[in-house]
Amino acid sequence: MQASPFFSINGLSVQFKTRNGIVDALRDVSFSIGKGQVIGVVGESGSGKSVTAYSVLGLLDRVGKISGGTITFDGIPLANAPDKLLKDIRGREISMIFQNPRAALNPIRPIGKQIADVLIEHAQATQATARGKAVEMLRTVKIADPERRYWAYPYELSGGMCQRVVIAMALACNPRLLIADEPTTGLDVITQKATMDLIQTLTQTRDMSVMLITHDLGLAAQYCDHIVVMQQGKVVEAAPVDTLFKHPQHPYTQALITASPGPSSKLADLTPHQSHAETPAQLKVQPKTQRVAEAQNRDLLEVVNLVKAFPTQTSKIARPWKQKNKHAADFLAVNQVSFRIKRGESLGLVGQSGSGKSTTSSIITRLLDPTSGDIIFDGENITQYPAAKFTHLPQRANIQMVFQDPTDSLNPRFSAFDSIAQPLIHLKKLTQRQSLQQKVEQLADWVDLPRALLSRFPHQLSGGQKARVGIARAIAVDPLLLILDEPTSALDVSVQAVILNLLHRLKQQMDISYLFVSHDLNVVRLMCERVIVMNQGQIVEAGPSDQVLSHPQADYTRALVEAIPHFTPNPV
Amino acid sequence: MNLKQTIRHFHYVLTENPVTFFAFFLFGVIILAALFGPWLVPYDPLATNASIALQPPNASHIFGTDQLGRDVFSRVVVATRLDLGIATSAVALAFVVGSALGCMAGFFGGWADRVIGRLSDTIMAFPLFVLAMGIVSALGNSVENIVYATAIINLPFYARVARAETFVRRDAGFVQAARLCGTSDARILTTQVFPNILPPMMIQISLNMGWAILNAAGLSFIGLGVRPPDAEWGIMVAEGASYIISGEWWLVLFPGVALMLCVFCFNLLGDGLRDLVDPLRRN
Amino acid sequence: MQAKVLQISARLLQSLPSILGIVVISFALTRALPGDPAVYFAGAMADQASIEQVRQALGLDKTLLEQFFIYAKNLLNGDLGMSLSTGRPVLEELLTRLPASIELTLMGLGLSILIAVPLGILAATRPMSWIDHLCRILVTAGVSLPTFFTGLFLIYIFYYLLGWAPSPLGRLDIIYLPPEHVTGSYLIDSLIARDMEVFWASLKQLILPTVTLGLFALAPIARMTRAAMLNTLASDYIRTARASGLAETKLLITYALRNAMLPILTTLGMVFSFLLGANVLVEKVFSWPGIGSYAIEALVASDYAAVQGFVLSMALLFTFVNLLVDIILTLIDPRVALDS
Amino acid sequence: MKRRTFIKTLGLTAQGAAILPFLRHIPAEAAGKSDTLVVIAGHSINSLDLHRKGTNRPSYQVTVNIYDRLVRFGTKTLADGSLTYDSTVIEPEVAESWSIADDGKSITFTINPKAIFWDGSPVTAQDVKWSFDRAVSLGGFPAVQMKAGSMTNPEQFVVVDDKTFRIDLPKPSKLTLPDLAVPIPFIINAKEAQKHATEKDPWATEYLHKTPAGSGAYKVTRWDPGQQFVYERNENWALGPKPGLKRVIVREVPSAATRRALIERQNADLYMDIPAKDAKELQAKGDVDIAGAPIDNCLHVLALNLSHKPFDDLKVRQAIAYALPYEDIISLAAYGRGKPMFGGKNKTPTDTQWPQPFPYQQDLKKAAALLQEAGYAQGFETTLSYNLGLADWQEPTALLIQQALKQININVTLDKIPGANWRTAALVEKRLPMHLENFGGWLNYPDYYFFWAYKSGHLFNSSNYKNDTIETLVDETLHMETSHPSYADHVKKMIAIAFEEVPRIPLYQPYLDAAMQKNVSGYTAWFHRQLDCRNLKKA
Repeated sequence: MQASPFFSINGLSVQFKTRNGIVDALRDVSFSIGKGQVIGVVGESGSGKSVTAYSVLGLLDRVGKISGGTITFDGIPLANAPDKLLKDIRGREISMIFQNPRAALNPIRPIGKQIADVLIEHAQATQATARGKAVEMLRTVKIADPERRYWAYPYELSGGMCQRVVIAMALACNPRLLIADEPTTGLDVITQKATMDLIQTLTQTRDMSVMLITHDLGLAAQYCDHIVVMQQGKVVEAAPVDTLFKHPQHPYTQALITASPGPSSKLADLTPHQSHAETPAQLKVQPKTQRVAEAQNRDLLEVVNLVKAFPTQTSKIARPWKQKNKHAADFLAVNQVSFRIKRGESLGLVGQSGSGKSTTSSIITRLLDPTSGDIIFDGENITQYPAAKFTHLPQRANIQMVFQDPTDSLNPRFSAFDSIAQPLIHLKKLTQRQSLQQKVEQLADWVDLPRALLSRFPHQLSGGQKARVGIARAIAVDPLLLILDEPTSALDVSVQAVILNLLHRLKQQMDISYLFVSHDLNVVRLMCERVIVMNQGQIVEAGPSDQVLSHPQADYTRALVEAIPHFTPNPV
Repeated sequence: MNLKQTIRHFHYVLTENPVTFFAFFLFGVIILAALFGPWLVPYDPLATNASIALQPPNASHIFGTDQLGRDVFSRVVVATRLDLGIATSAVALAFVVGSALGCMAGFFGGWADRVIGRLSDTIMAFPLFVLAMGIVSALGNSVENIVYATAIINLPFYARVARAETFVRRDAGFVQAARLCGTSDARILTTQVFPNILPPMMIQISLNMGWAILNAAGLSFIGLGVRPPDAEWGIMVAEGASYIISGEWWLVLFPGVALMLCVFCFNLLGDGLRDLVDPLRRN
Repeated sequence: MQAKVLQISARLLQSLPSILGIVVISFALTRALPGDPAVYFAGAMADQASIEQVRQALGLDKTLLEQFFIYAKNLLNGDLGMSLSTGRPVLEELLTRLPASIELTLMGLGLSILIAVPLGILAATRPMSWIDHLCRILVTAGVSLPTFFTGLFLIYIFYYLLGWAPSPLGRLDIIYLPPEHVTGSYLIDSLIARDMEVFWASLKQLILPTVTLGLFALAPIARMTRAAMLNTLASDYIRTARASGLAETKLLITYALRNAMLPILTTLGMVFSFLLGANVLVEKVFSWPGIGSYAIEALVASDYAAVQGFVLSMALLFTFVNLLVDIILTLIDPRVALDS
Repeated sequence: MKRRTFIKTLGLTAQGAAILPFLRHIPAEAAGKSDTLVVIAGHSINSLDLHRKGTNRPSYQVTVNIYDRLVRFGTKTLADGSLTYDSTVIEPEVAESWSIADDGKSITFTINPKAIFWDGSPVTAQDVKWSFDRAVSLGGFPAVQMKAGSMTNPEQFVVVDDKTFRIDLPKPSKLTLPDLAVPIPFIINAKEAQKHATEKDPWATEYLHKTPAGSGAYKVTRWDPGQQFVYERNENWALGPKPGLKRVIVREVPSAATRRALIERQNADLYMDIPAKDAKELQAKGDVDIAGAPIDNCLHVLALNLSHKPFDDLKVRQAIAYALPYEDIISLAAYGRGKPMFGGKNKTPTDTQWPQPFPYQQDLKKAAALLQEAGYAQGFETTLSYNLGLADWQEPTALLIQQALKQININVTLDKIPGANWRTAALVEKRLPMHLENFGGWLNYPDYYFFWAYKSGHLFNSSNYKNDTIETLVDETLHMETSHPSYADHVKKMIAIAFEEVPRIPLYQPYLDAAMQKNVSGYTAWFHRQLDCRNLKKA
């Protein structure tokens, strides 16, 4: 780097005033970006990477304050700069794009106008010329039919298109620095790749500098020249990409790299410092010898021609009086899906959002009734019981589920103990206080949840702890089949690694079958022997995990596999 | 530890927002007057005395006397219990029935939702004050009927809030999880969903308390209120209102201020409660 | 667009059961009113025979069900019946009085919007500051006062003591004539007639009742504006707009307020209907010839047809206002037509 | 020039159904002009036709001012200079003269040729007959009032010729002639009205409801229901001195406080029926004149219902009569605007004066003793009902009574009844145990009062009182001339029974008060308690 870099942050500290006192969000953060350089800022949630970005443009919340350090852009000091100055810098010199592109656009203003607003604000266009320039920008970000789309509202566009509109807004005034804050979170991998490629092309042709903020090491590795790793408000390591991945210096960086599942990593590799061989001393799982012996090769679950149709909005509005016979207009969320799970087997169910995988899992869990098709579980066709009735059957205990969002799936008014005890009380009729206590504590031990945390309420627990409570609750009644609905998608990679290992261990110890629903092919490969890939309600490919991932047969699967950003971590 | 946290949280909300602090203080005073009012006042609030009628505030009658020589201060203080009683029971009734109906509508949807929704739409479409007037004059002029009328016109608000809050939680993860635990719908509704919709309902309650008091006062103004000689702020204001022009301002001012402070207090409490129970602001 | 038309017609259909419910309830309620209208209308000193005569003339000797069907049939023919106490068709009575109530309510609503929306925005841009607290205290104080109290107090100060306000005698001072009837609103009609003097005179009459009513509506509007603005100001698209360097006014008005308008408008619809019902007391204090004061008298006189007519017209108005709000919402928010 | 709207030519197109077709415009600068009077009143009129069903009391004044009757009462000046009607003098109005047959069973009227309807046609005997037929045929209150004058059947009304009209009576009665001077037997332009009569509505009630057709000194030129109506002088009226005011505007102002503010700020000239408190205070202030006098033949009473125990017990009634706080009621409820009706010196009346003070006053010892004699030493519980529409005096009265009765262990619950239900509960069903009542007879005879208020089953006998002596006495006395030798004796007997039995305990005789600006003169107090504009003047 040159002596005076184009953009630099020096000793930046940011404090937040909260009801528990003053909290340091950033402590002595320094790094710089050269002209045309792409810098990745990587870290897990709470590491301060977004706060850094917001500080640059003075977008911190009212309660946040820059308490020290400098931010210099092309010689101009930005830290605590007056609003008037920042207003001119924003959008014109430094632009920013955000995660969740749909929410980042004004929902009730045509997208073209939103771009035009920026152009007019920065005197890049007049009222008369703004429209033409905005259309031009839309064309630049590869939005088809830009003249017509100028008048489109965000809700009429897909998430990927929305992000492209946000990019168009950000680049409209040809800024010199682009800050991209998790620009592809919430988008599926295929769209993610397209979006990132677009950002890369556009910034390269304009010789722009980019600050890419992400939690995804793979993404950073693929698109950045230089990476800054942050942890708890501090920069722990900064290095060029190659150096960083080949020779990570800081233990945190090393842990982060190992915890990210790659195309060839093994489950045990993710958490190298944890010993996997031994189980905790107090963990004594009763071997389910009978169950195992009985039918090792019998199918535990057989799904036959499952169909789920939802009435669409238009069919409802157009013919409110015709409630029957409207299948033609219905949307088929699950369309003729059939598969089997053997006892003790893990099956991965992969697909993008909207592929029907969540609906399928809900139907198998018997939270939802299928439109047609059969589910044969442990030799019995359980579709004969309506979902409402199934709740009260003894079979209920045999199929349990771990939910995607650990926060949403815990009752905010129940302590961890209450949540775990719930199935024991209702399904196992375990009402005696002492044995309940014993059993819950045992479960907490199994999932490595410290007993002291049992009295806490969800908002007092971390994400990983909440996930453990959710798992403990699901395994409390010794289910035969556990459905894992994206169990780690809301967690940071390091926590994900631990939870995946926990799930793996439990499966072996308790002899449970898993239906592992996920959008992340790498995770599925680690956890499952076999995988099925769903798209638009149908199964497009099925087979052993390694084979499907390394030699995908269907076009869709191939696109999916190719879009995964990856790096090759160096085994430590 | 939990208690400690709650207290700290409470303390934080109170010190962060002086207005809420004021409201809580006022609330304490009102409750005190409601509980011990009859023992605190210097005169019998019902005793008439022709020789001292319509005296302006003075040393022995700090709020003056009314047209029958009754002590206005004593009447204002004693009225607290009746006013609060009417508002509390009306709001409690509306809350219990309204939230039960709303929860059912939101949770079960379909037929129950349609019927309950239409019912509350129908009540809402009435001009509410006139509906209250109609109910009181149809059922007869008594405290219980004022309570019923006030409860009925408040009912749809609770039903709506309860329905909306239940609806968004109907498919929440923890509800699904409870289903997986073999919990029946009725139990889920009462033990899982209902406690979670309480905070927004609390706010509604506190805002409605003020409204219920005003409503009773309005009924009194057109002669459909509490029976004399019971002291009640609304009646006192309504009666005193006609004395403004003739210069006997103390008849209307003191009960009016008491009424206003009380409604004011409940409204502010509503805002304060929102801060207190809002889980988003807890972290 | 077609979806929107369908949406609106579906809304219209939805309100039908409510209206039917209102017809039934108002009928039942009026019959439950105590007091025998036959006795009331036979007049002082009437004897039993003449009371019976009146009862027959009023059709009150028929069974309730018969009475209901007669009522329903007449309704379908647009006949709201005769007001017993004024001896005029209820429909005619309502049509002459409704504009007075609507004009007053709209003025009150307008006033409170003018005050409450800026207050709400101000409070939302500076949450938890002293300005926020002050706004909160002000608007809460407004809603905490009984309207009849505020009304009389204003009369006392501005008419009786200071003599600034004109005499509180309804819509127009005696010395002026109402303008030619076009819309029913004296303000608009006098402008149409280019009679500025009558315009100012009716405006003066409106001031005190408008303030009384407006004070009452401040709180819900300001509260909702503050909440909605806080919500939108915290949203991602405001952050995006701010990051794009948009000017603060543009941000507040075009981006934040326009989005916050959705919940505010819904509240306005509610507040309008609420005011229309709440101004019965204001009308009484200011001798305002609106439907509110009409309703009170009709109710006290057990004047069935008039009470039913009043309730029905209010319900229709309520439905209409909500429909209007919905239509405006679909115009502002392109998404509304697809949701719900 | 100020662009205030002056009267334009008459007969412009009517605007909307609410306005009468005669005149489109309200007079300009009305309040300031000396020929225009602004009156404020608390109640709304609801019809311009008194015979119509449902016409309320405030509407009577329209009939008084715009129609003529055969005869009218005279007026007299009281000691304090105020004017009042004179129940002893009957003056000609439409009838220029009349003669009573020797047997007293018919009265023949000669119609004044100067009596001319608004449309210019002369008043004829046919018009009078049609109007009287209408009054007895439409039922309701008009028929009842006509009956008090022994007029029940159209056959009693005979057209002798165009200008001569005769009433036949079943028996002579002193009440017939005065009953022709009350508002009810007003004379309608029959030819005009009959044009609008239909088969279903032979008496043209729909037409006359909104469109009067008479000969009176004033016409109603504008009526905005619930807001105001306007009288305009009939320049051709010749049946009395020409009225001093060209125009009278009556504004209806429901709020009493607003009414008081208006009269005090001189935005109104005259305020009818002002509450006692305001009357007292305004009189003390002296900025406006208060005209007020006790209303003839009217009493505010506490009625005890004999069909409810223990009010059937004479001693209980007397105990209550001794327990009432009469003086407090006069000072706190009537604000001195009431003539005391307690503390009479004699146990039996010495003259026929009515009303006269009853021989009771507050004496709690005596009351307690009487109650003990009746076996109610421990007291009892009862309900005191009052009319919400008259709350301004009834509520304080009720509260004072409640407090006083508590001292002799009678626990009273107060019950306010909305005006609309009052008649049904109190007078028709007669089911209220203890209540406040305010009957006043239009015709100023004690026997007339007793007829309505003490005779069994009669409307205002809300006490369900029945006394055989009273029954016979009233029947014998009602139609008897006051000059009859036994008249005084009969009346004294009646009053003595009322003194002793007290089913109705008089509280005071109320005043009818009106407030007016200093420049208004000629206000006359009438038995019907309505404003008669004909005598009014404004300087």
